[in-house]
This record gives sequence, structure tokens and C-alpha cells, in this order.
Amino acid sequence: MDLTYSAPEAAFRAEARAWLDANVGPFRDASSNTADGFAKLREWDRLLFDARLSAVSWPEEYGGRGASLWEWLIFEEEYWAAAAPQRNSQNGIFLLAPTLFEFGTNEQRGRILPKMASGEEVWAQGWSEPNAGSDLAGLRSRAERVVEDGRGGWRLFGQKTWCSRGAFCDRLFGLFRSDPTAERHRGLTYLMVDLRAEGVEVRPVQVLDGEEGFAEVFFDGAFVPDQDVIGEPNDGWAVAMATASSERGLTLRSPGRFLATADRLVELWRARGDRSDPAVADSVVRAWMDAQAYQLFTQQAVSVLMAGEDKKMGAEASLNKVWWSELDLSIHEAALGLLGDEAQLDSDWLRGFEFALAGPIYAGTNEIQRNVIAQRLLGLPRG
Amino acid sequence: MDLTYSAPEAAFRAEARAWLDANVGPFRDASSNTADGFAKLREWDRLLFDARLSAVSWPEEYGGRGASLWEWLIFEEEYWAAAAPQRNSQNGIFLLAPTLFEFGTNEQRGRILPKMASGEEVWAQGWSEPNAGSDLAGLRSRAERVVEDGRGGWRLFGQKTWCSRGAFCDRLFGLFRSDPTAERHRGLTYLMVDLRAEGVEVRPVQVLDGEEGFAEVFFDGAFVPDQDVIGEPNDGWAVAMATASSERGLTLRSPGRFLATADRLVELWRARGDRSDPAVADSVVRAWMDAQAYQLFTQQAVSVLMAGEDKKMGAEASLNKVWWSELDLSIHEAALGLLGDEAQLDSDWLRGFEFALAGPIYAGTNEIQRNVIAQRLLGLPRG
Amino acid sequence: MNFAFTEDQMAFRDAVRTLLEKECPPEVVRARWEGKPTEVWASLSDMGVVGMTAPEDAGGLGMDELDLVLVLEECGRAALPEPIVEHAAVVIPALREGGGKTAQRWLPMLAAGEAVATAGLGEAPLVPDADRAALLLDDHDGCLHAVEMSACELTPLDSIDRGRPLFAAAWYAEKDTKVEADFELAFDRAALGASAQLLGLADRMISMTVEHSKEREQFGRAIGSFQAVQHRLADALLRLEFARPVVYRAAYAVARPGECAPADRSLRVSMAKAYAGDAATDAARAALQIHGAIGYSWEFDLHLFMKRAWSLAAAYGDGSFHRRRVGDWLQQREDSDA
Amino acid sequence: MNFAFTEDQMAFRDAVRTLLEKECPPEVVRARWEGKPTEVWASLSDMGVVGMTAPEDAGGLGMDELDLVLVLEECGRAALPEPIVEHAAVVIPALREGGGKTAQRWLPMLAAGEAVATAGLGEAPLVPDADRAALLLDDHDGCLHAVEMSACELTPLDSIDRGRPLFAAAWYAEKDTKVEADFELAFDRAALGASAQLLGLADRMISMTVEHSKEREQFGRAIGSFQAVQHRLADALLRLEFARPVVYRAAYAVARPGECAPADRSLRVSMAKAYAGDAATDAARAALQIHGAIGYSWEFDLHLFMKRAWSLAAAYGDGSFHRRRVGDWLQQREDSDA
Repeated sequence: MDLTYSAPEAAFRAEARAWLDANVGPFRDASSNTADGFAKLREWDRLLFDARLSAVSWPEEYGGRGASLWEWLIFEEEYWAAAAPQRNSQNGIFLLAPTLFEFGTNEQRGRILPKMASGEEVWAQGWSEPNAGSDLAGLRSRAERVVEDGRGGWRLFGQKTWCSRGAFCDRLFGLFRSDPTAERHRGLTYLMVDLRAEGVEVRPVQVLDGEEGFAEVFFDGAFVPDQDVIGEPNDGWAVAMATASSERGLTLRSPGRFLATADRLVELWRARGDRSDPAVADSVVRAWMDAQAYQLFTQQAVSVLMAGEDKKMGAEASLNKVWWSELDLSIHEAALGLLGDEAQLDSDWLRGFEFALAGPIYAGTNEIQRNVIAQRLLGLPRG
Repeated sequence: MDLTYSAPEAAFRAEARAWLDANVGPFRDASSNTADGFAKLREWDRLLFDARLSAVSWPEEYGGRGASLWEWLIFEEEYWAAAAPQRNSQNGIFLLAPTLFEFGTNEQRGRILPKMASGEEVWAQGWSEPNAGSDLAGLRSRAERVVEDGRGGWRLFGQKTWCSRGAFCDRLFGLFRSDPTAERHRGLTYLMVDLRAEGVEVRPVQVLDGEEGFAEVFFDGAFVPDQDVIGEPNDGWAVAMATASSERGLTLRSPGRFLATADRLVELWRARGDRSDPAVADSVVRAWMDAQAYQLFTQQAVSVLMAGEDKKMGAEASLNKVWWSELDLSIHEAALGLLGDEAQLDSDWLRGFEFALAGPIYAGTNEIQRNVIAQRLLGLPRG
Repeated sequence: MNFAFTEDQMAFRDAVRTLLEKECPPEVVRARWEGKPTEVWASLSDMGVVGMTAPEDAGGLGMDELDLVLVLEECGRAALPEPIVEHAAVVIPALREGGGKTAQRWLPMLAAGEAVATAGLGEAPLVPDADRAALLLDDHDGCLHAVEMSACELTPLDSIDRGRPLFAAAWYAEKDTKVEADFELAFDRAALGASAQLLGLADRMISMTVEHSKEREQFGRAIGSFQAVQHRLADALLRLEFARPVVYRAAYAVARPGECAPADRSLRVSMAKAYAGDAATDAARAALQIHGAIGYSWEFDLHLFMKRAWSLAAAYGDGSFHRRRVGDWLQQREDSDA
Repeated sequence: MNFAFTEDQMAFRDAVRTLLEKECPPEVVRARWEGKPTEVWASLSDMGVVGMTAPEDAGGLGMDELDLVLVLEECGRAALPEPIVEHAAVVIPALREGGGKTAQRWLPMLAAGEAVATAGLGEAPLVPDADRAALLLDDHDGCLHAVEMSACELTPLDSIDRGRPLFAAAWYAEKDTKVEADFELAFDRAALGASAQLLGLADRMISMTVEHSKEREQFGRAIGSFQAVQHRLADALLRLEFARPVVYRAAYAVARPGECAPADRSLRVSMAKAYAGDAATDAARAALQIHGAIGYSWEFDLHLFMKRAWSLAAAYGDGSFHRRRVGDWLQQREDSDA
């Protein structure tokens, strides 16, 4: 065990901190859930990309630095400590890109990744459908195989919903049912589709905070060429699941994000002084500690990943998911507790709380994660 | 709504308080889980019986006072405020007696109740079997119908377990499988058996606190005459269930018991002064409030029962059960929190905590109670 | 001893529920969100609800907190976007007790619902629905003052619940604004009123979620058949059903000052607010988790109730404020005969 | 940066586990409950475990807290009824650092396991296993003293865990009993040692409960297939798996004083003790609930582990003590660069 950073790691931290200090200011309050904010955040992704800070862990050929997981963690710590904004590109970088690295072709990677990192092409995820939330295998949107003018591809029909920032995004990735005769988990194909294409309709959906970044997306014969299939046709479930248990379990929500929020919670606590209740103090301490524990758990997991040949998180990713989502809530609840009567008013803490409430729902509900923990980590029998 | 007590109620409270103050002293520390304590508590039941305070709500002919539920609540408040001991007779008075009032014959009531209240005959319950804990319908102990020398009755075979105070009790009540061909919930008969009879073996079981009041009871042909069947043969399930949803849901654990413990918790808190943590203070306040809420909930339920013709608690009894069992734990956990390092040592609080830990398990686990709340009070579908 | 409401009280409650089901569906709450006027105040005035705590000679119904608590529960269930707590539970009783010219002038108008009153009594100076109100009851140096809204400078604040918009109000305390009524009592009444509404909100969110979980299917079965969902809703119901008598007991304490010293009244109210706030925010949490993403949608009604619950749970002292008040009382009481 | 143990550390841990599985089954713990001597101390001495923190020139293995933490986890898993934390994690390091005659005389005997040492460093003056020990490390006026047990007056106390019996010890502080080592560090080491054992206890109770819930059937199916049981065990595992790296991080902080100021070390230890105590008491609660009545039985082994968990969770500062210490640190730190 050696918990000191190497000289290059320390230097990278210093570089990232300095760059962020110098650049983040005008972008700090931009929201990717409003049209204006989204446009501004395209610029922000471009700035990051030009500094090769948009996707530090990617190979240099795609605009990254080939950074290690440690350096990625360092970057994230600095990013959130600088109060930098949620990025437009997060679904692309954290969800689609790992899939392309594992299952994509070189052609796909070269064509897609640099534009993703530079903010030129922003990706929406298309996991949910009206009747397939937790039960992803219940997907009904269809991809029909076609060959038109000698060009092979797919025509899409159906509906995706809860596409974050979908109202403003350029492209969407997701699973579509390509073989309706196959069993629930089979016959799905992993496709990438242009949201501006003919046969695609994007309808904004207003959510809790009143912003309209979310969208429903309707497909009525939109065309996707064969080159935009990831992995083999009808093998989309395996592609999606394999990536879900890869590093992605680790990198979806970095510790840096919660460490920064927890530190702001402590600042709020100290600023309120005697006005805060001793019982609330305990909730502040617990939340801050939970963020620390998340960092340590992650450091331990990264050490395992770095040592092993097979970089898989496996079912441990479920422990991770439950912890960070409930941690995020604990931090914000403690803050609202500190605010007392003032919690009747809108604030960054309240908006953060609303956002945090979604944590136990998306990316696999915490109920399902607990099933996975019980059945796959503890070996209990299915119900 | 009128939350004042009538003059007779106030007089009864004064009488009970004075009597308890004068008499409880020598019995206060007796434990019904040791042989000596049990013997002493037979005397205590006798004293209570002679003062007509052993079962105040029973009709006078059986040694009660025909007290209302309000007076019963008053008595219980005074009983526990006086730090009087757990009674030998509790399973008889709170579990068997309500069944006899609802399904017993006059002969049975006259023969059994006075001796139960005076402590002459102490009853054990025989609900659990090694393979039937939560799943009461999984009972396997058998009752074989016999007619011997013109005398009708039943021969018992099998095993009961977790009979509280069974090592010292005189008689046992419980369900036995009388028709092995019937479905799980049918073919059970509610029987009362003499623990000193031939064909009965009682083996003490030591539990957490090291005391040996619990017992396993083995039956190898013990005889039970027909007069000791409650209700109809093969109808025991209905008898047991009907009584479980009667007032018993209310009277199994009276608010007075928890109010007294919560007040002792506050005394401990005040006595420890600054040595206690502010975060622990909040747990003290919450536990004390939970006891108050339990009293209020009970007063509300009693008002409904007193107004209605059909004195049934129904599935609401499950709300009651979950609340008091978790309340009991909260009180004791708060106390152990106040004790800090001293919680490494044995104490009344620690023993109370061990006892409280059983609350969510016995009388229907809290998991099952929550199923009942969801399915019967909220109308959710069975799994 | 009888811990039950009268047939009359329950009949009035039922009538209010029926009226609000008809006249205050979610669309009416949404209209208030968008700043549009609602009709429901007039209907509640016609029914006598708005003036129920005013003396009969001022045109009211002369009712007390025991009548009121059931009615406010219904207002909570409907997420009524009106300052009914401040108007009927706080200002009218304070004027009734304070008497004087202000009462003479205002009580008849408030009783008839022709004028709306609100109040600003919390730790933070937040006045709900000041845009709707003609009269403000506020505290200054521990005393209550009634000020005409036209004499106040209002600053709209960014309320998390736009069905309960909040304002800062600046005004001058003068001799003739003073109301000879007790500030602590007014605060307790506001907290009690919020508690009653929180019960109704919890009930509404639990009902919505039960319905949803019976209909929504995942993995080939209704999600309400999963034990995790069942136990979460069971816990929400448990909290609600135990909060209920605590709130009613507090209403009794306020309604019967002769049986209850002020410190004991505040104790009862603090318990009510702590339990009701927890019950409603817990119900909100369970509701959102079980609804999943749809619960997040602006078009779906859940957030109207959820945000009201958050707003009222924080108003007039949150749970930890009130538990601390209970703790102080426990530390100071003379013996253990509570 | 590498948050992992070495192959050697894990191999030593595995060897200790194997030894304890063989030599410290529940019957051995029960023997200690009944006051009978155990053989396991001698085996652990032979293996070098008892003296692992002693310098090599005193016959020890010269190991640090990173080696020790994994070993103590195994001792917790076995509910080892010996003062291994006090002996190996507290007294030997304090003597090693304090030096002087006491160290010269005692270290070789302690390293060889020929003499047993214990300590009394908590808020309450409770000395575990004093009946087994020849040497006591205790604090007086903020300083540490090493006293021969023969010079102490021992009073047996009623420990909730008879596998970890407790005593009050009366003794006289004299010049030559003083040990020039840091009290706070000794306390942190004791808390860290208890934390490591608590991890092992939690792990053991979770495993026992998983096995039970796979086998026990109710309503025609294994109880472990019910979602309520699955989620309860999932939560217990979650707490354990997140407590683990927090405890290891604290071990690192103690083992590398050069990288960690004393206040930061105490912070890390406090986090460890709070998480490990919660993990173990939660696991105990889940275990008892899921076992049901059988878990209550004296003959069933669960209570041996449960009571050790309760005892150690309260020892050397309970959760709220340590969270308050973290809170004080947060209030005092200079900026947010923790």
C-alpha cells in the first residue's frame, strides 16, 4: 500500500487545477438542461478538448492523454473542486465511449470519439422506454433490417423516453429490438442514430426543476446504416451488459464530484455556526464521511483494476451505485437540514437534492442493485 | 374528543398506584426466566389476584373488575411506572384468555381463568415448531383422535419450541395438526395440554441472557381430553387468527410499558448531563416521542373499539406490532448510546435491548407484518 | 376519555373533501403555479371554511382547532394553493383574541373570505401568498402586528413550491398595528396547520403510489407485488398513521388551553410538526422512487404534492427544530409525570 | 498510488485464518466463556502473530499496522477470546516507542507470547482480559504507565461478552511505571485494532446468515429468496464493504506517521471505528432478525459473535464519540483541502 502520488501525477494535478482556475469562470453556472446553457457548454467541451482535458483517459489519437485511472480520478477531483459544470458530453464519454473501446471498430472510434470529446457531436442515451424502465429486457422499439439502393441498414420504429439533454443532443445510442421472435434478452441490436435524421421526432419533456433538457424521441422509419451498429446485430444485450460491468461502474460518478459537494456542505455548516442544530451536525459529519468512504472504496477498486488483466468491476459495481446515489442524497439532505426554514426557497442545494433523488432510480434502480448484490455477491437464490 | 379522565377512572388510577407502591417492592427484580424468580412471581400474581388487579378487564366472576379498555390502559401505565416485573401469567392473560372469551365454553372459562389469574396455573404458548416459525401453517405436531375407555380425546406427537417460560409453566396451548390430509391452513385443532402429563417432556433452552426460561416441549402420546379443545376440531386456524386480530393486537404490549421505559431513558439522559453527545440527544428525543405516539395511536384505536360493536383491530394490529417492536429497540439503543463505553458492561438496559431485539421476530415477524400492511391495508397484490 | 372526532366534524371534513375534489384538482394547482387566479377560495368562503374560526357574530362558524385540523388535512390532500393555514388557523384566531379596532374592521371581511390574510412567523421572514392577501400578521420584537398589505413592500422570493409563493415583506411597526395576542400561540397554530396539511399530502402521495404500483408492470408483474415496494409503502403508511393521532392531540392542546399549559401545548405542537413533516417527506421519497422517472415529469402531478410537502416540512420550524424544542422541554420538566 | 496489500501480507492473513479456523472454533470461545484456558494463544505465539509488532531484535517480526490490520480482522472473524488488540496493537508498540527498562525487560516476553499484556485506555476504565495478563498499560494524567498486574488490584466487572471479560484495575503511578509514549496514539491504535476485529465479525455474521437463509425454508421456499431478506443482507454487505477501505486507510495513517499529522491520523481512525462499529452492529441485527428465534439460542453460535460486536463497538469510543471527533476536526481545519 502506497497512498502517495508520483511526481508526474502531482504535476498533472497542478496543471489541471491551474487550467481550470483560469478557464472555468464563465461556464460555471451554465446548465446543460437549457438551450442557452447547452450551447455554452459546447464551447466548454471545445476548450477542454483543445487542452486535451476533455477525456483524459482516452488514447492520444482520439484527443485524450492516455491517462491512468489514477490521473482520471485526479482530474475529476480538480474538476469538481473547481465547481466546473455538468458536461454536455457526459453520456457520450462515460456510457458510449467505453462501449466503443470494447466493441466498436477502429473506423467507428476514429469517426465518433474526437467529435464527441470536442462537443461537436453531443450524444443522448436511449435506454428507457415507456414500458421498459427497470426492466430493460422489455424494450419494444424496433429496428427492421433493410437493404436500400445496395446500402445495408436499419429502419427504426418506436419510442425512447427520459433521454437526458435529448432536446439538444445531436445523436442517440441505444438498444432496439431487431428480432421480434427471439426471447426477451435476445434479438436486440446496439445502434447509433442521428437525431436530425428524417423519421426522428424529438419532444422536450419538462422535469421537476422546470427545465426542458429531457426528451422523448419517436422513430418512424428513421434510417441507420450498418456502420452504426456496435457489435453484432442481435447481440446488443451482451454488448450493453458487458460494458455496464466494466470500468463504467466505476467511472459513472467519480468520487471527486461528491468530495467537492461534501466540502461545500462543511463550508455551509461552518458558515451557519450556532444556528445549526447539533442533530444536523451529525448528519453533516456522516455525509462528509460517506464521501470519503466512497473515495477510498474507489481507490481500492482502481488498485484491483490496475493490477488485474481483466478490467471488470462485475457485480461490485452495484455496491458502488447504491453508495454514491444514497451518499448524494445524504449530502443534500444534510444541507437542507442546515438551511432549516430557508429550505422553502429555491437554491443550488434544492436543485442538487432534486437531481440526487433521481440517483436511486436511473442506471438501474437501487432495488435492482440490491437484488444483484444479494444474488450475485452473496449467492442468495432468485425469488 | 375529550381527553380527560372521569372521576371513577381517576380514582381507579389512584387506587392502583397506591396498591402498587405498597406491594411491588419485593417483586421488582424477580425474573420469570429463572426458577426462583418464577416461584416468586407466582406469589406476585396471587397478590394481584387477591386485590382484583391481576386481570382488571375480565368479568368479576373470573376475578376481574370488568374494567373498560381505558381502565386497563390506566392500570398498565401505573403498573410499568411502578417498575413492576414482567408477569408469569402474561401469555395466559393476553393470548389464551381472549381466545377463551371468544371461542371457549363457559365450563372452560370457569375452570381455567381464575387459576390463570391467580398464578396457580401458568400457561406457556406453543406456537413455534422447528420448521414453523413465521410460517405458522407449516405446523407438523400431530393430534390423533382417540376414544379410550369411552373417553374422547387426542393423543399428541411432535415438538413445540421457543415456549417462553415453558421450563416452569404448568400448561400449554397451541395448534396441532389433527387432519394430515387437509390443506396447510386446515385440519389444525386448538388444544390445551398439561405439561406434567405422561408423554410430555419439557427441555429448557438457554437463550441470549443465559437464563433458562425458554423450553422445547416434546410430545409422545400425551393425552388431551375433548374438554380441552377450543372451538371446533380442525378449525384451530380460524380460532387462532380471529383472536389474533381482536383486541389482542392492542393489548399484547400496552403503551404504559414503553412510556415508563422512555421516561427512564430521559432520566438517564438528564443524569448524564454534558457527558452525552448531542447526536445521542436527538435519538433520546425521538425514542421518547415514539412512545408518546404509541400511546396516542392506542387511545385512538381504543376510542374506535369502544364506539363500535365489533371489537376487531384487523390488519391495523400489524401497524401496532411494527411500531411497538421498533420503538422498544429505539429506546434501548438510545440508552446504550448514552452509556457509551459503559455499554460494554451488563446492565438492565443491555438486557432490555436483548429482549427488545426479539420484538421484530416474535408474534409474526415484522417482515410479515409489513406484507400484511401492504396487502391488506393498502391493497397491493400478493407477490 | 374519547379520542375521536364527532360525527359533525367528520361530516364537515367529508364535505370539504368533496368540494376540493371537484374544485381543486391538480389543474387548479397548476393554474396558481402560472400565476392565474383560482375560483376555489370563493367556494370555500361560501361553504364557511375560510371563516370557520371566526366568531359567529363576525359571520364565522365559531369553530376551534379540532374542527379545523380535519379540514386542513383535506386542503393538504388537494395541495390547495391558498393561504388557508395563515388565514383561518393563525390570523383570524389572533384577531379574535387580540380584539380591538383591527379585529372589528377585519374579522367580518376575513370571515366572509372577501379579504385574504397571511402571516410571516417563521425563523426566516417568509410570507406565503402575500400577493393574494390584504392583511399581514407579522412579529416584531416578540409582539404581533397586523399590517395592511398596501403598507408593505413586498419582494417576491423563489419558492420551491410555486403553489405556495413566498415573499419578503418590509413594513413599519406602529402603535395601531399592534395586536394584543400571543406570538408563541400564533406560531404554534401555524405549525399545527402545516402539520395537518402534511398529513393530507402524505395520504395523497401514498394513494397515488399505490395506484401506480398496481398498474405499472415490470418483469411481467405489477411492481406493487414486489416485497421491496410493499415494504416501502408499508413504512410510509406506518409513519402516516402514527403521525395522525399526534397531530390531532396537538389540535386538542391548542383548542383546550384550559387543560394545557402553554409549554405543554408547544410540546404537543412540536411533536406534531416533527412527525407530520417526516411522514410527508418520507411519503414523497417513496412515491418518487416507486414511480421512477415518470414521477420526475413536470406534466405528471406528483411534483405538485411533493414540493408542497417539502415546503411545509421546512415552514414554521423543521423536524430538527421541533425535536430540539421537545428535548428542551424534557430537560426542564420537573419530574417524569409528563 | 496503490491501495492494495502485498502478496506477503495476504499470505500471512490466510495462514492466520487457517490456523484460527482449526484452533479457534466456537467451542474454544465457549471455553473462555466458562473460564477455561485456551491453547490458541500458544499457537498464535508460535506463528509469530502475538509478537508481530515487536522489533526483530526482541524476537518479533517488526511488522506495522498494515500487516496487523488483516490479522486482527481474522481474529475478529474467529471471535478470538484473547487480548490480541491490546497486546499486539497497543502495548508492544508503546513499549517499542517508549523504550527504557520496561521495554527491555518486557518486549522479549511479550514478543514470544510468554507474557500477556493488556491495556485500559477507554473513556471508562475497563481493562479487557486482565485475568490473563501480566502487564497493564494504562493512562494517568495524560501519560502512559506500564504496571505489573501483580501490583494492581483487579475487580471483575460484568462484561456483556464473557469472551472478553472486563476488569477495573487500581494501581499507583510511580516514576518507574511511566512509559514515554503518546497516549493519543495508543488510544488510536486500540480503536483501530477494534475496528479491524469488527470487520471480521461483520463478515462472519453475514456469512452465517447467508448460509442459514439458503437452507431455512418458510412458505415453501428458502427464506433467502425473499426480497426483504435479500435487501437486508445486501445492506449489511454494503456497509461492510465500504467500512473495509476506511479501516485500511486508518491503518495506513497509523503505520506512516511521516505522511500523516497526528490530528489527521485520529481523523482516519475515528472514521474507521465509526464505520466498522456500525457495520458489525448492523450485521448483528440483520443476522438475528433473519435467523429468527434460533439466533437467540445459547447453544447456537451467533450470540458469541454478536456480543463481541456489541462489546467492541462500544470500546475505545463508540460511533457517536468518533463522529463528534470528526466533526471537531472539520470545524477546525483551515481550509477545505482535506
